[in-house]
Amino acid sequence: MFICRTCVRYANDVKVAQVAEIVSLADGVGRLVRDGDTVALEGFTHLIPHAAGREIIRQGRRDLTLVRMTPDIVYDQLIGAGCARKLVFSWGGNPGVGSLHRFRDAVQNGWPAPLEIEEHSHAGMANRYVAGASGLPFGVLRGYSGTDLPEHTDTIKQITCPFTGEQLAAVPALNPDVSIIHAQRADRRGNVQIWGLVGVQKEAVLAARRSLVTVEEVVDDLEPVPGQMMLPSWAVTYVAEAPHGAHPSYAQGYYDRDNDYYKEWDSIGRKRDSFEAWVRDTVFGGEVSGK
Amino acid sequence: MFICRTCVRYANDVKVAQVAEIVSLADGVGRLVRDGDTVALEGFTHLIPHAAGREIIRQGRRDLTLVRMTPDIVYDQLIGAGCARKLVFSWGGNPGVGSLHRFRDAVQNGWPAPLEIEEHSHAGMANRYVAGASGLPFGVLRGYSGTDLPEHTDTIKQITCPFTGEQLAAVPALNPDVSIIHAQRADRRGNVQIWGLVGVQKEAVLAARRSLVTVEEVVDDLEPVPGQMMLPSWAVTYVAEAPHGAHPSYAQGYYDRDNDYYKEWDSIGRKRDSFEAWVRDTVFGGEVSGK
Amino acid sequence: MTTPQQQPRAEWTPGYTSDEMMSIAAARALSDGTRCFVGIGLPSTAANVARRTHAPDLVLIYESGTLGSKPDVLPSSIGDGILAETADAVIGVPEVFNYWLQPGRIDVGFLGAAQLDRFGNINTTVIGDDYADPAVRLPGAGGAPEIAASCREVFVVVRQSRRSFVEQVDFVTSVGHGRGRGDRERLGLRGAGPTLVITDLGIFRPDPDTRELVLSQLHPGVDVEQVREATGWELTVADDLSTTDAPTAAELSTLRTLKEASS
Amino acid sequence: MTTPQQQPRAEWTPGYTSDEMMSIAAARALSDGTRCFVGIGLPSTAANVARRTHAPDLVLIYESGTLGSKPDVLPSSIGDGILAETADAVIGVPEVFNYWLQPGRIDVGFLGAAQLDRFGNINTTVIGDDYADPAVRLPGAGGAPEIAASCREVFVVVRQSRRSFVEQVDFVTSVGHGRGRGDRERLGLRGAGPTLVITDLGIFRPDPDTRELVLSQLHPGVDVEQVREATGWELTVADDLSTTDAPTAAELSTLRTLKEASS
Repeated sequence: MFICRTCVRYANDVKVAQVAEIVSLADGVGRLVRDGDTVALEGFTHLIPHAAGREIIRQGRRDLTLVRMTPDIVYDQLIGAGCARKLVFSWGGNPGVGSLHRFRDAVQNGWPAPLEIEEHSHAGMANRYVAGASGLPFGVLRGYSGTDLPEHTDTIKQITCPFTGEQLAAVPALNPDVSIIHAQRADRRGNVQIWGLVGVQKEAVLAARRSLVTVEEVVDDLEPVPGQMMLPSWAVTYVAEAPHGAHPSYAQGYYDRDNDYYKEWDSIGRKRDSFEAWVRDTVFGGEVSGK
Repeated sequence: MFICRTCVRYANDVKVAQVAEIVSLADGVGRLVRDGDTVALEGFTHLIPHAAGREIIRQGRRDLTLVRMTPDIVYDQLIGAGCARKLVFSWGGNPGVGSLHRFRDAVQNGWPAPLEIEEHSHAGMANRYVAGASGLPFGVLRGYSGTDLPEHTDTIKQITCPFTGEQLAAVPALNPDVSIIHAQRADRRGNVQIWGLVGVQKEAVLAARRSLVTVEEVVDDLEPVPGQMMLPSWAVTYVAEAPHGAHPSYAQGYYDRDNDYYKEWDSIGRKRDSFEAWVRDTVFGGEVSGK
Repeated sequence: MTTPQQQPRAEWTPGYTSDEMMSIAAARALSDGTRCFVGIGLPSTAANVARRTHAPDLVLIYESGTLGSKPDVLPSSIGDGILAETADAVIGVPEVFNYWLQPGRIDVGFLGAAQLDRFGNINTTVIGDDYADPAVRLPGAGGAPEIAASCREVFVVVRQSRRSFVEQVDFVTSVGHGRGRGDRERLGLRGAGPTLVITDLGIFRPDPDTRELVLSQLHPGVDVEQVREATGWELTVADDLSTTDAPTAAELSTLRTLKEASS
Repeated sequence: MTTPQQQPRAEWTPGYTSDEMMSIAAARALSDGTRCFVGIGLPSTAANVARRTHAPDLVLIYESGTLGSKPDVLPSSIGDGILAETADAVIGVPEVFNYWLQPGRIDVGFLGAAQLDRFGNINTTVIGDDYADPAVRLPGAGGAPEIAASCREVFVVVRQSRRSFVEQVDFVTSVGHGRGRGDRERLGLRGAGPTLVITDLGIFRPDPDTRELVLSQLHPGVDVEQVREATGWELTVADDLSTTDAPTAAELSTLRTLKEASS
């Protein structure tokens, strides 16, 4: 994933007066995510869009370039289910528990398919989203110097300050085809409200060509909340209601992190057959998402 | 003003465990602002640190390089009083009223002293503060292309994207010796709370070597407020109580903009003698600041 | 000029001033739902009239950091409290420029001008040939250069005279169409530039071939000769020159109520 | 090893585990008021013990966007709700790295490591010589490379073994002292790098001349031979080798209470 075209006039394809349409989760994912797309699911520990991730598996998308700073369980699931061709990331683990076994199996053994990786640091990934959201082709940071990352990642270059001559790192903008995030609430016009840890979600949405925001609930009016971050309706493509859609991560004000699930995932994800049973029973079985 | 030294290890001089000390306005200005310093007073329409500006006049500072996106009345006063040698800015007017007569008199007639100017656009200035706050020597933007500004402002250069070859504008970081802002509240530990329009205040403080935050009041506990922006005590050098310290601009939740004063300033500032009378009576006279 | 006439503000008569016609013509140019970056003064007045007449879902963006402000009075600055209190989102100034303006998310940049030239270039910096020793020092650029560069299109609203409408601006603060067609592309400016200039006499649009501003519409009671006299270059008039509809009673009443409330 | 022994958690006996000694030694290294960038796991445990014992004004910064978190239980991730709810300020992830870490505002970066080498370089990326076909794929960099570059100093806390303490890391994820003195300066890294490495056996500090990690302190009951066996390079021992004070009852009780509450 490395999109940085001078011919792209604008970061978004949106037209005058377009506001977010409220759709079902299945429709939102169905209309936005296409085979071969570059897709970012963001949410830094908080508000991870798990329901949307399962919906992508259910719809059988393939050859995706998955972008995410912290590919944790949500991407372990997508990788294990064979949706991904490539992963752009900075930290891939099961936080507080250990490894992601599906991710490891793909990188070490090519199962169920080889997984190309493009590896950055958090600071690099964050600045790639910032550049993408800003309509700039690249971002600048003090980073990577002396590490082995630039040797293996060709999206890390040097740039010289035109005033001081100092050398810094440059990284290309990230402009996913689709970004998906989860938020606490939206109103009926599609304005989105998030509070608590806001991570890199605003940048991921603004950097993307199209976006889907899943929410705990759609309400008539968005009461102001301290620490809120607002995304106006016209900056979002679709909004879909997906209650409990961040589980096993948490939604501040709605439910807590399910720490047991993270531990449980270690055993589900460890073996190919237990993972496949999980896909069959949980993703394609009864109770799933966005009900 | 153009500070961009590779030898500066860190943006701030602060030491481990230093937290903001609460001092009087006179002490805060007296300890921080020295003749010849580069000083930024920020506040975009809202929360303009007028009381601090008058205190700088009162203390007779000279040869300052004044930095501010919108040098409105507060800098018209400092320029007219002869404190400034240079102005770094992007828009100098009396908002909603017209011209700044002291600024014009200095630029057009060199009164009371010649005023060197370094002129940018808002986008350029904002990115210079962002670079300063980020510990980077420069910022990148799509800006200035085709305008006559780069011909007269040597702190605008071109930079080439190392990935696409595209040409963009580069501007050097702003790292004022002192930044001064006004906020609604601080607690007794020096943590600062601002809400409403937050402008470029956080960036101005974080970009500076030393900083002073004047506040409407110091309170025991900072109740969370929707839309708040917090500056932790350890990111600020001094906090000074200066009630009504943003007048004639406004402090959301405390008092409104005094639109009549902006109009009145047009006649005070228009003539040298009416301005000098204002300095004598208002700045050095009785009722001044911080009460 | 006989019409428009100066009228006492509070009377809702068919009479109206040329400034009122200008504000109302500018308001009409904003279609509903448009995301509009609003300068203070005439642009802000027009945008707020539009929002209270035909364009209730107009999205007003002010450089002070408000997205979707819905003020019930005319703000006296681009950062009045009412703009923040009624906004869908309040953000910092760097974010306005970097995340919202620069990537081309704003449909219309609505600007004023001290000087405007034949190709829609704007000067708000200095009058006179010598930047170092100007005849008149103006406020400077503010947000305008990047608004003019990055909005999908730009509307300019300005009172017209030989002083304000010049062959070539003394200083290019914000690029319109440079010296003609192809210049914006050459400079890497991604929006379409000024597509509409609304004055107190009429409306100008850039010629599709040359990008010169051409008189395309006269306000009621104004004739071409008056416009020619107030234009500092050899005026071109569109073949299909039309006349602006006079303000409706509703438009006038909205404009005057807003003005009253803010004075 | 005879001491430290494994103890049932809820008993406040003088016995303690080597892991407990490590966490408490790490906690002691944080002086009050320090601004500390905290990784999850051992560093977070140690930082929270410090805040509840000798350093009540320790400023905890988590990369998820919290400045000054004051959790009353051990967080199970770097982004638990309790960290945001108790923070002095909650900010976005880009701001953490750009405004707070990069300019050198953080005193201590507190990191873990899968592999650590003689010069304090850290590997959390791959085990094995071939990046494209690794023996073990680790989680990757996260925030560590820039934490190691930009904090004024870095403390590393890691369980020590020949597998984790190696002559040279398989992959440099985060630079410690490179291949010796002067390397950080040459690379433009502005912080001092690892000044302290705390393990379950003792404490290492870089030699001022060579920057090689030198054993400077043994935990109670550990001898130099044990450390040598668990070190993958030829161990240098400081002339003034000292012994860590055993955990106090208060320290142990704080650590165990925190652990209990979070399990």
